Amino acid sequence: MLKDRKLIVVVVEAALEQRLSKDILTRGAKGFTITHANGLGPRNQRAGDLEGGNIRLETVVPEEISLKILELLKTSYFPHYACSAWVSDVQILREDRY
Amino acid sequence: MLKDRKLIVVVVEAALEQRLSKDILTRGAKGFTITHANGLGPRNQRAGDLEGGNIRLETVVPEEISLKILELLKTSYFPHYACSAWVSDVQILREDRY
Amino acid sequence: MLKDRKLIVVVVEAALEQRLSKDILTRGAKGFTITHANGLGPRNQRAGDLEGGNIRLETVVPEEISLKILELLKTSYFPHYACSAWVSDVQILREDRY
Amino acid sequence: MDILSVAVQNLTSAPVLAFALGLLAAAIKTDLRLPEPIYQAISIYLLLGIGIKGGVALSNAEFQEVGLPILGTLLLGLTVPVLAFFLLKLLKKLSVVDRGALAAHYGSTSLVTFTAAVIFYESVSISVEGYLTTLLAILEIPGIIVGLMLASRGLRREVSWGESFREILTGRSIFLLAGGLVIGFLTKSTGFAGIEFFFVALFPGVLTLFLLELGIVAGRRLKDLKKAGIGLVVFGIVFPLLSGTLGVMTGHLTGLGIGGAATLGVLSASASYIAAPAAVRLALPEASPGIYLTASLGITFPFNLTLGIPIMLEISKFLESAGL
Amino acid sequence: MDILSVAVQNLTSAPVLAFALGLLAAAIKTDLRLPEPIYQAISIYLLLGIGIKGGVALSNAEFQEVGLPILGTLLLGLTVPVLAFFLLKLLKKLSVVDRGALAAHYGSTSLVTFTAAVIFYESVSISVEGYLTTLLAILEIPGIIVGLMLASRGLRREVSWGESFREILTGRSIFLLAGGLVIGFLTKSTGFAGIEFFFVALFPGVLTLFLLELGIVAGRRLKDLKKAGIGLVVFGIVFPLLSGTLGVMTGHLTGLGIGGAATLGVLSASASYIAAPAAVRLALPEASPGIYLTASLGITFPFNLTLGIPIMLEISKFLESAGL
Amino acid sequence: MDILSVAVQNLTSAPVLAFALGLLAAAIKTDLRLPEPIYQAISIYLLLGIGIKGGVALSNAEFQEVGLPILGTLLLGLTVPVLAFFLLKLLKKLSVVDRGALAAHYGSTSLVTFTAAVIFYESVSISVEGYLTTLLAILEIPGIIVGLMLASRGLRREVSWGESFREILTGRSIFLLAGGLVIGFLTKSTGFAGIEFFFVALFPGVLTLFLLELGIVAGRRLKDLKKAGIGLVVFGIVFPLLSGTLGVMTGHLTGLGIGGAATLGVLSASASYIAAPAAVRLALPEASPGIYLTASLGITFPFNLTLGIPIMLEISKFLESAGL
Ligand SMILES: Nc1ncnc2c1ncn2[C@@H]1O[C@H](COP(=O)(O)O)[C@@H](O)[C@H]1O
Ligand SMILES: Nc1ncnc2c1ncn2[C@@H]1O[C@H](COP(=O)(O)O)[C@@H](O)[C@H]1O
Ligand SMILES: Nc1ncnc2c1ncn2[C@@H]1O[C@H](COP(=O)(O)O)[C@@H](O)[C@H]1O
Ligand code: NA
Ligand code: NA
Ligand code: NA
Repeated sequence: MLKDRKLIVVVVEAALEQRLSKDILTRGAKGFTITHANGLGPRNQRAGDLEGGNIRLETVVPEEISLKILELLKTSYFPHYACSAWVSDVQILREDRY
Repeated sequence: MLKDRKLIVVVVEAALEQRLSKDILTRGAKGFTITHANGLGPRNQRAGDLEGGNIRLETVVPEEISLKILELLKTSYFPHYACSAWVSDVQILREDRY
Repeated sequence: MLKDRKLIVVVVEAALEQRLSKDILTRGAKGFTITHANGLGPRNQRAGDLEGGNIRLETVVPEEISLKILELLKTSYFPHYACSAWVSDVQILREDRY
Repeated sequence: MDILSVAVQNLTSAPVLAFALGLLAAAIKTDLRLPEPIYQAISIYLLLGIGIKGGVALSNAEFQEVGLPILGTLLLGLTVPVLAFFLLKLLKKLSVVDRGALAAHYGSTSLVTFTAAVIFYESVSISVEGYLTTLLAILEIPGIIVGLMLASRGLRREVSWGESFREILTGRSIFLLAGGLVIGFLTKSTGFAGIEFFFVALFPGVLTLFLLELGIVAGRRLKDLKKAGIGLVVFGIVFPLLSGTLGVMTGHLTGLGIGGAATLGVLSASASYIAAPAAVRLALPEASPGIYLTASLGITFPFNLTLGIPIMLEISKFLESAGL
Repeated sequence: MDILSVAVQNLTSAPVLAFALGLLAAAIKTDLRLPEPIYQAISIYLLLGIGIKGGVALSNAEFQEVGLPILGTLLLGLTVPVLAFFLLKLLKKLSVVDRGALAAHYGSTSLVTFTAAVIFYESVSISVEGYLTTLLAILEIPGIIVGLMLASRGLRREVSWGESFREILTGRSIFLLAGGLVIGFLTKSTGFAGIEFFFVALFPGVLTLFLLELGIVAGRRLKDLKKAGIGLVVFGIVFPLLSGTLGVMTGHLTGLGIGGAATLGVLSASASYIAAPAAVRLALPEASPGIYLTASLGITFPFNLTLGIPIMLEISKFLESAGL
Repeated sequence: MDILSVAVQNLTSAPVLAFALGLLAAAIKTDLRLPEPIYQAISIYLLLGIGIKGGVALSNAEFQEVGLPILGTLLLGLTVPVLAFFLLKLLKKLSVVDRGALAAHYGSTSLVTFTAAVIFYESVSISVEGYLTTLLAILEIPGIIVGLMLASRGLRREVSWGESFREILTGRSIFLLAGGLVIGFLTKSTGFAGIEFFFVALFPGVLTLFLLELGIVAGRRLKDLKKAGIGLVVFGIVFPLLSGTLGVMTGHLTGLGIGGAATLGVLSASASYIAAPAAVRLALPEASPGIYLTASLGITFPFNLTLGIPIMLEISKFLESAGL
C-alpha cells in the first residue's frame, strides 16, 4: 500500500523563502513544509545576518519532479546563494497527494 | 552495529500537537521530536490561522509500530485534518531505545 | 550525477548546541543545519527546563565521517545527556561540498 | 457628540486604523506578520491584564451589584447560540455541523472587540463598569458548549464530550482570564498600583500592534468570502445587530449603566475567533473552517470593530432615554 | 506593620500570585507556556535593567560605602557553598557529585528572588541601597566555581577547568549584569532618565509575566519531589534560613541598612536556577538535574518568594534592634 | 554646550553604550543574541511608531512648510547614490556590481541612526521638526533603485525589474513607515494620546535593547574588515561626512531648523542595513554581502552613531551661524 517518492530537503538563506516556495510549486511539487533553521556551511557568506538565518524546506515529490527541482537549484540557487540540498527515498500512503 | 528502524515524519496543524503526541505514544513509539513548521499542501483548508501553523513530528520506531502509526493517521487524521506523512529507512545505534 | 552520502540527525538538549557543533566540525563535517525542537524520549531527564528544549542538528557527510560522528556520540553524549540520533542514506549534487 | 462624529472617531482611532493597515498588507501580499511567539505573548498579556483589571474592579464592587448582570450574561450565553443555530437554517447550503460550529462562535465572544470597545468608550468619556470583564469571562465558554452540542445532532459518530470539555476548560483563554480575575481580586488596588503601568498604560499601544496582525489574518480570510456566499455575509452583519441588541437590553434590565450595557451588547454581538475555533477544530473536524473563521474573523469582527461599537453605544443611549 | 501583615502583603502581591497561577497551570496540565523567545527576551530585559539601575546607583555611591559590603559578599560566596556541601553529607543517598552540584546552586543566587524582594521591600517603604545589584553580580559566580570544584573530588575523570570557566564567565547572566552595571555607571542619572520608563516603570509588570512562566516550570518539577525524598525538601527550606541569616548578618556587619541587609540575606538564601544549572549541566553531566533543579526551583525558590522575603526582613529588623 | 561635551554625552548615552556592549559580546564570543522574533517585533514597533509619530506631526504642519524639504530630500536620494557609485571607482578592487550595491546602501538610510539622532538632539534641547519622519520614508527607497540600476550595467544577464520593484515596494520597512504615517495623519494628536505611552515613553528603552543586538551583529562583521581592505574603511567614514554635509545643506536651504537640518544630514549620511541588503540580496546576488554589509553595518553605522550625530549638529550650527 505504500508508494515510493523522493524527499528533497533544501536549506537556503531566509530571504529566499517566497521565491523558493514559488519556484518549487511551478516545478510541479504539490506541497512543502518549511522550518526555520540556522547552520554553517563551506561557503558561509551571507546577506541579512540581520534577517534571520536559513529556512529548511522539504518536499515530497515523484522522482521526475525531484529532478526538475534539482535542476532549478543547480541553475538558480547554487551559484549565488548559501544553499544546501539533499534527496532521499521515502514512502507515502496517499498517492494522489504527492 | 547499526540497527534498522523506520522514521515517520508527520506534518499536521499545530492544534493537534497534544493529541498526536499522545496517540503516537499509545501506538508504541518510545519518543518523538517536534519542530514548528509552516507549509502548503493540496488541501490547504485550515483552522486557527491564528494559532500558529503546523507541527512537524518525527519518530523513530520499529517497522511494526510504524504500520500502526500509519493506520492511526489513516483513520483519525487524514480524513479531517491538514496532515502529511512519509516514512523512510534509518539506522540507529542503541537498539533498546527505539 | 547524484552522489551518495549519509545524513546524521542528532537531537540533543539545547545547552549543548555550541559543543556539539564544534565536535561535529572537528570530526570532519563541512556543514550542518540546526533547528529548535522539543521532544520526549525514554530517558527524559533534563537540565535547563528553563533554557529551552532541544536542538535538532543534521549533517550530510561521507560514510567514514558518519562513523566518526557516531563514535563521538557514543562516547561523549549518549552516556550523560538527553540525546537521540539516527542515520540515513541521502544523495547530493555537489560532491566537494559534503 | 452626535452618532456620526462618534463613528468617525472610532474609525480614526489608532487600533482600528492599524487593523485597516493589516487588511491592506494582506491585500497587496506583503510578507508582514507579527512573529508567532509575539502574537502568543500579546494574547497572554491581554488576557491576563484584562482579567487582573476586572478582578480589581470586582474587589471594589458590591455583590448585589454584580449578581444580576452575571445571571443575565449566563442567559445570553445560552440563548444566543441557539438563536444563531436556528436562524442559520435560512442558509440552505449549511450542514447541521457547520451551523453548530457557527453557533459556537457567535455564542462565545471576542476579547479584542471587547477591549477596543472599552478603550473607545472611555476615550469619549463613557464609563464602563470594571466588572464587565467578569461578564466577558462568563460569556466565553457556555456558547461554545451549546454550539458543539447542537452540532453533534448532525454527526454520525460518537462525540467524546469528556475530552472536549477538558480541552475547552483548560484552554489558555479561559484559564488566563479567570486566573487574572482571581489575582486582581486578591491583590486589590494596592497590589495593582505597581503593575498598573504595564497592564494599563501600555494597553492601547499593544492592542494596536495586535490589531495590525489581526487585520492581516482577517485580510487573508477575505478571499474566502466569495466561496462563503452572500448569505453568510448578511448573517455576519445582521446577526450581531440582533444579538448585540439583546445584550444591551440585558445590560439595562440588570442594572448596568449606559457604557456597561453597550459593552455587554458588544460582547454579545462579537464572535469568538480564538477560543471557539480551537475547540471546534478539535471536537468538530467535520465543520469547515472556511465557513466559521471567515464569518467570525472576516466579517463580524471588522464590522463590530468599526460600526458595531458605536452602534451599540447608540442603542444603549436610546434605551436609556426610552426609560428602560 | 507587623510580620503577619507583611507576609500577607507579599503573598497577595501580583508577582507571587502569578507564580501561584503558574503552579496551578502545571497542576491541571494546561498547555500554557510563555514562548521561548519571550522568555529569553525577558531574561535579557531583567538582567540588563537590573544591571543598569545598579550601575546608576553605584555612580552615586562613595567607594568607602561599597568596599566593605563587596568584601563581605565575596566571603559569603565562598562560604555558603562549602557549608552546603558539608551539611549535605547528612543526606546519605547523595553522591559527592550531586552534593557539589547542589553546593554550586546554593552558592550562587537567583535574580528573580532578588528582584521580587527589592520590589516588595520598597512597596512597604523599606529602602534598599541601589548598589545591592553589584553584590548580586558578585555573588553569582564564585559559588558555582566552588561547587564545581567540590564536586570534582567525586569524579573519576579529568575536568577541563579552562573550558568550564570560559563557559561560566561568558554566560549571558553575568555578561548582561556586569555590562549593565558599566552602562549605568557611565550613563549616570542623566542618561538613565530617558530609559527609566522602560526599565523601571514596566519592571513589576514584566516580572509578573515572568513569574507566571516560572510557576509553570516549577510546577512541573513538583512531581519529582517524591523521588527527591523528604531530606532534600527539608534541606531546601532549612538551608536558606541558615545561609540567609548569614547574609543578613554580613549585611549589618558591613554597614548596610535594614533593607540592604535583608536583601543580602535573600541573595544568600536564594539558589540559582539559571546560571548554575547551565554551568553544572555542561561541566558535571554526572550530576542529576532531577535533584538540583528540583531543590533550587521546586523547593527553595517558592519558599523564598513567599516566606523567605518577609522572614529576612524580620531577621534584619531584629538584628538592627539588637544593636548589631 | 561645546562640541566635546556633546560628543561625550552622546557616547555615554544608554543606546550607544548598549551598542558597545554588543560589540564586546561579539568580540568575546558570548552566545548572547536577541531572539529572532523579538528582533522582528522590535523592528515593526520602531517602524510603525516612527511612522505614526511622523504622521501626527504632519497633520499639524502646513503644506508649504513641508513641500520644499520633501523636494530637497528626493534630490538627495537621487544624487547620493550616484556620487557614491562614482567615488567608489577609486577603489580599484571593486566590481561594478559591488559599487552599485554599495551605492544602493548609502543612497538609502538607516532608521536606527535616525532615531538615535532625534532622541539625542532632543536630550540636548535641540528640537527636530516632527515631519522629518516623512523625509526618512522618502529617502528609503530611491537610493536603492538608483543603486540597483547603476549595478546592472555590470551584469551580463537581464534583470527582472518588475519583480525587484515589487519586492522593494512591498518590503516591510517602507510599508510600515508609510502606513504609520497615514495612521498618524488620520488619528491626529487626539487619537495618538492613548498610544503615546507605548510608542513614545518606551521608545528609548526599546532602542537600547535593539542596539545591543545590532552591536552583536556589527561586531561579527568586524572580522571581515581585514578582507574588506583599508579603502573600504576610509570610504565608510569619509563618504558619510560628505553626504551628510550635503544633507545638512539641503536642510538649511529648504527651510529646516538647526535640529531638522542636522537630522537630514544624519539621514543622508547613514547607510541602510535592513531594506537595502534585503533588496540587493534578491536582485543582485552577484554582489558580495561581505563588502556591502561590512561597510554599512560594520563601519558607517558605528561611526554615525558615535561621531556622526554630534558632527552633523556642529555642521548645522556652523551653517546657521554662517547665515545659510
Ligand atoms: N554538510 C551539510 N549538512 C547539513 N547542512 C549543511 C551542510 N552544509 C551546508 N549546510 C546548510 O546549508 C547552509 C548554506 O551553506 P553555505 O552555502 O555553505 O553557506 C548552511 O548554513 C547550512 O545550514
Ligand atoms: N508534498 C509535500 N511535501 C512536504 N510537505 C507537505 C506536502 N504536502 C503537504 N505538506 C505539508 O502538510 C501540510 C498539510 O497539507 P494539507 O493537508 O494539504 O493542507 C502542509 O501545510 C505542508 O506543511
Ligand atoms: N524514538 C524517537 N524518535 C524521535 N526522537 C526521539 C526519539 N526518542 C527520543 N527522541 C528525541 O531525543 C530527545 C532525548 O531523548 P531522551 O534522551 O530519551 O530524553 C527527546 O527529547 C526527543 O526529542
Ligand atoms: Na457573542
Ligand atoms: Na545563595
Ligand atoms: Na544615506
